[in-house]
Amino acid sequence: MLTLAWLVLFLPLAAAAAILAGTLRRNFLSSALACGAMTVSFLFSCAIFFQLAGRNFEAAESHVVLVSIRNFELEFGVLVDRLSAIMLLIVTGIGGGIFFYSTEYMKDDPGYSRYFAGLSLFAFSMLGIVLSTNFFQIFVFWELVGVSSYLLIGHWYQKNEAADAGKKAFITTRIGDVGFLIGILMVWSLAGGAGKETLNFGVLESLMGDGFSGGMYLTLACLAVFCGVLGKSAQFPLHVWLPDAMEGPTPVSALIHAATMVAAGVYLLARTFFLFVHSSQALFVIACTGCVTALMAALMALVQDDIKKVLAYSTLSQLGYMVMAVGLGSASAGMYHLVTHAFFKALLFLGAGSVIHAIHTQNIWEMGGLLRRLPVTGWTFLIGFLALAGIFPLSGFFSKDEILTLASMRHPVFYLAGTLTAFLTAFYMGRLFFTVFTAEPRREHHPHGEAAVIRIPLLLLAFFSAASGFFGLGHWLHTHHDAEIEWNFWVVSISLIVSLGGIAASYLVYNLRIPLPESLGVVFAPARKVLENKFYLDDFYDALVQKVQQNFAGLCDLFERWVVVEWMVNGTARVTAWSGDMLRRLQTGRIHFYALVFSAGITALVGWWVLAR
Amino acid sequence: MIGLHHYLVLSAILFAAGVYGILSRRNVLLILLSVELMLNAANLSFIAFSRYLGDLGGQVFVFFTMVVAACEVTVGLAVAILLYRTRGSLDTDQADWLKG
Amino acid sequence: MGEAAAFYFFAALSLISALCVVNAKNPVYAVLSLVVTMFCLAALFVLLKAFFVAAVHLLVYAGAVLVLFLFVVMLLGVGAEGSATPAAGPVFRVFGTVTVAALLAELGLVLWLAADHFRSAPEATEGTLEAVGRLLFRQYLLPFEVTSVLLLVGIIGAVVLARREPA
Amino acid sequence: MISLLVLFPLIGAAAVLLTARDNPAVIRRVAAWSCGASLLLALLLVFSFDRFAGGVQFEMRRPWVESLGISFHAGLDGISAVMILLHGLVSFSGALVSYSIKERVKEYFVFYLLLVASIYGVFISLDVFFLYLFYEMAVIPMYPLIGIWGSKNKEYATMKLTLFITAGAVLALVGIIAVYQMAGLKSFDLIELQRHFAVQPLPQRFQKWAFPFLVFGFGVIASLWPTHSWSPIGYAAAPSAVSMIHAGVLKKLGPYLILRLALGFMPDGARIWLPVVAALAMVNILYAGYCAMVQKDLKFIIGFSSVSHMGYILLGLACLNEAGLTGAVLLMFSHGVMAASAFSLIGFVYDQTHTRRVDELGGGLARKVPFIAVCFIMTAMASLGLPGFSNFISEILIFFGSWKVFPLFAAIGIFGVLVTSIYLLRTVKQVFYGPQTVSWEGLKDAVTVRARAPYLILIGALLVAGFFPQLLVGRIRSGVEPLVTAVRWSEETRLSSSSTVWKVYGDGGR
Repeated sequence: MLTLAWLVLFLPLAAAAAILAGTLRRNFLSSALACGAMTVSFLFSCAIFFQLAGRNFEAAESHVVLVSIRNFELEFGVLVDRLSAIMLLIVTGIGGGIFFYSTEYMKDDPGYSRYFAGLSLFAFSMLGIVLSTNFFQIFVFWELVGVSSYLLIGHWYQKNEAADAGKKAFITTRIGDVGFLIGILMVWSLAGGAGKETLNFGVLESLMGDGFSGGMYLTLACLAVFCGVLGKSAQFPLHVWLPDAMEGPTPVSALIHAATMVAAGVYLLARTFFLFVHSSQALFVIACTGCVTALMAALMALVQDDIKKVLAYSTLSQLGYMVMAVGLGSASAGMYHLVTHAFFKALLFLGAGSVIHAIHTQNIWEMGGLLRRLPVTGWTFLIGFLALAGIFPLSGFFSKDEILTLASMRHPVFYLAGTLTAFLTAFYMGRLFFTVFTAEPRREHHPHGEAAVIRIPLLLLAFFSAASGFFGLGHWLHTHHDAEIEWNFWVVSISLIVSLGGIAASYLVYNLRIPLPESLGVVFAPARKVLENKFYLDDFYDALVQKVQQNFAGLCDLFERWVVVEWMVNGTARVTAWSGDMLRRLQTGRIHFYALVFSAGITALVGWWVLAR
Repeated sequence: MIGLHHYLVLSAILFAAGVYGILSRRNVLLILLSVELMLNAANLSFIAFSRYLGDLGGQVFVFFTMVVAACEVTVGLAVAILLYRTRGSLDTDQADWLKG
Repeated sequence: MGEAAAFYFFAALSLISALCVVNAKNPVYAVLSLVVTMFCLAALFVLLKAFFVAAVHLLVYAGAVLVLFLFVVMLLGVGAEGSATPAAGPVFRVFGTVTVAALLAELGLVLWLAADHFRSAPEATEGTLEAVGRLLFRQYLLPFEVTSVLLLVGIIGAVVLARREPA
Repeated sequence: MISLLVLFPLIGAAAVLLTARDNPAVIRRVAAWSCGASLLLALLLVFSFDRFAGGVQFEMRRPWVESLGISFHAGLDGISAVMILLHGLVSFSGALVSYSIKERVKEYFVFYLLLVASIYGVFISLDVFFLYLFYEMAVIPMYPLIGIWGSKNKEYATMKLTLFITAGAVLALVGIIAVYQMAGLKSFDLIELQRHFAVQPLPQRFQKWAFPFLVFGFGVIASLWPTHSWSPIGYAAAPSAVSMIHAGVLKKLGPYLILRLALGFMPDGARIWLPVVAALAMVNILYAGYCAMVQKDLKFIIGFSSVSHMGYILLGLACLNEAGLTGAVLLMFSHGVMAASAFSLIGFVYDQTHTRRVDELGGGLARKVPFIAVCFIMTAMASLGLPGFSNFISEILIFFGSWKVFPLFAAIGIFGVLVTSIYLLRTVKQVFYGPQTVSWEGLKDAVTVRARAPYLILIGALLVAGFFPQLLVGRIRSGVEPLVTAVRWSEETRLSSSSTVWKVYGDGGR
């Protein structure tokens, strides 16, 4: 089983290396390599899952020592347990689907092989995160998913926007990683204090068993680790990169920026939940962050015109849900939502991709009535939409209500924010769906049909989006660290009603196009402006970069030019030249002067010598 | 009997006279003459010590000094001629090519 | 007694002529005064029983070096020389005098301090040709030979320096 | 056998001297072969180095001036083994890159080979006298190499560089002679001296004043702030291969000699002074990083970047524990290879476009020169500490090492990685991405094996060392451990940490 896990991990890397080394010019071979590796990985993942099930889901790990220095070791290994097994299936399953989908979506792209190399590299990195046995390894892959995301977002590097978006994504997530690495170091110190300098999850968990108290230091460590999540899972205030990342090809958005990479933060939280449970303050901060992100992103999604941007903000919002769930004390609830969300958000993105592929525009106002032209896309998109809105009996209903129930048990503010977000979600998704698929088109389109490799992944994902709520995943993922969630009829019914209300409202406004009173637009104009400007966060960051960072850099440069070089270095040179110039005057060229100085010197020396005796 | 220090005092005075000559004259030839004077003052001490210490090595040294002095004079005079040729005078103050 | 008288005579004469050397206005006088000094020194060498050195001294200095000086003085023109070589400036004079005085004082002090060491009676060494020759050709053979190289270099140097450029 | 490392390039230099001037092809080939021979030998030595035995291996000794105790004593320990590998890789690639030199090819390669030989000499010498001799010998060819074959502002740059390095060397020489006298062994032999100091350490007061001579003297070569200003401009003016050798290897002589001489001889002094060095290293990291952010010239960017990275190396040295020192040595290797690769790539572009200015290059070059673009991006990724390249492992080790000693500095260092990624990614974007605004008709990608070899060798080395770090780490560790033992001994027996010059030890280690 562990051998299989190693293979699952390294097959995509081998594919990426093979593409880079040999088949850059042979498109078909490249995609075959990548898809083949992914398929085999998926099959192995299934095998792992069943073997693990046969062993009653007992965790197993193996690792090699990458670096060892005295009592300090950096390990690299694979860890297979419930959490990683389910994530393996998600990553290789959804990932595999998206790989196949890409063969059609990207078929005329000049960077076809490069694209598949990037996807394979991404798959490798993501699987690495999933299978990590320790903090060091997870950090390694954390960085690698960052770079593969950078490469894939910037796939169309000749577009300035794409290149900038890739850069922004990479740097923003790296800001979080600064904190993450510091957090890892702090955890390492904590472990040292608790008896063993290790970063291994299993060992750490046993070291920090019940009754462990790390005090303030632990809280800080947890928050620092959480910084990594902030970046990678695009939580407020580091969420700004995710909408921009939609510059990448749509399958990439589906795979990385919806289903897997952005969920890695939640996975990390679940994986290291044993740390967080010891610090209620850290959990509180996490819950607040998630809550703010969820609400804020849902609001921003209301005013987007780009089909992918709507989905991007929706992703942000759902990630906020997951993080909030973890912060409220149940990593399993967060993971549950992660799994269902992975299905339906990948579905939605691929659907969006199919639309874009068909009509070559991303602006929803240029679309309309596509349900008839693209039936498979349309109907599966509807399933994804309803699942996301949390309509019974689709998967989103179960996972979202688990989170809302949990919130209602904790604090009404979280619950209210969660419910409001649910309403907004239903509303903006309704707006998207109705505008694109059912409303009267504002422009005529002649979409070409849906290819089989596009249809099949959509159908599969639609099936799982619809059905994955019935597998009892929430219960299955539950560990003793997680808070118990008691099913609450009122919470469930209220959320259902709210969602249906949202859909209904959007139906009225966007499908039937009921004219709204003018005054409404006037009243909401300022709010709309704020939302369209993304709460001015991007402007704030731009100012931070342009004004603060660039000016500071300019200051350093000035200091270098004028103080270090001109003043210190050239100054020294000038002093040398000046003193040489002064000493030069001693060289009168007149032999008498020399003779006098010479004999006076001799006299003085002899005198000193005589008198010294 | 004349003591060693008589010779040494004489040698010292001659030497000082030579130094004075170098410092007070500007004519290259006279400076060279003063140098000769100093060299011979040193020679006198050598001989005196050689006599009073009973070591003939001192006299050998004087011999070498003379060789050196002879060389110095030939080269020095050649330089003086050269100086006169280029500057038209033997005045050392005129010869300040090496002024920094 | 005779020895003492001879010493004082020659010492006094050499001092006077030395002062003439450094003070003479005319270079010719200076050279001639130096000849006198050299003779006196040779005489003192004889008093010190350094016969060989005294002889060489006379030959080299009085016979060769100073004649050479005279040649050069004559060659470069004496008359112009006498007036065209004023003594150095007053500052140099003052400092020079002070330096020389200090030097002299120091030397005197050294001699005075070390006076005890000079009380020993003179040994009976005579700088005869044979004695010095033995030393030169045995113990100091190599340095002696090297001096010939030095002289050669001096000659060549003088020729090179004083040669008129063809152009 | 080990002295062959030095001899191959010297023989090469002699052969080049004997080759006719009008036959540059032969000259280039001779130079490349002799560097290649040294590289092969270095590889052989490194891989036959027994990392479990540790200590000094492949030793040889020829007495030279016995009255002063000078002998030609050569050998490799774990640290220098890795360093000769670095030098082998960089010098061979440098020789290949130098194929683009067109003027005075013969003189160029003679100087180049002399430079290569003397740097090998530094790394294999176990005699302080020869160490210093080779070290100064390396400076000499540098001067004409930059002054004659350099580009913009070369006279100023070469003067500045040579003077700075010489000044540092003189400062260090004072320290070396002081140690020599103080030891009273009448021996310059490194091993003997170290053995002696292990039994009878230098007095603390002596260490306290002599240590800064060595550490700041060699610190100049390591471009320790504020003596770094020779470095960016020097690299900018130098021809590619010289920038490669200089940024890649020569600069690493600073930390190498600090490790060898300063730490090896004076553990007490190290404990007293290294916190100061660590603080200056912080300035290096951040200050140079920010300076790099506003540079327009590619070589200046990489130049400041290398100043910034030297900060990490010095931080690692200052930790005085296994993780920190091992990380520092590994980073010396990794950054050396990475810097060489960056400079060679910039040189490639410059040779054809005659500009290195980011704004004049105009962007979009990835389409024009895909191979070079990929190499440059990989190099940038290595530089900003991406896992998979050995730079990452070394930086991680340094952070782990320094976290115990200077938690604040470690945090600043981690932040510095972010700064690095900002300016490097910005550079990549501005040069290689985006639409092409200047057409650069003459710009051709590297297609032949010979043209691609240097980049592939360097990046390949980084990847191999990054995937199998224990290959190098194990060797480095065997060299680092004796130093740490000496420091630990000093810690336990001689001086409580309260008497350090600068108390910065926090309780981050808990």
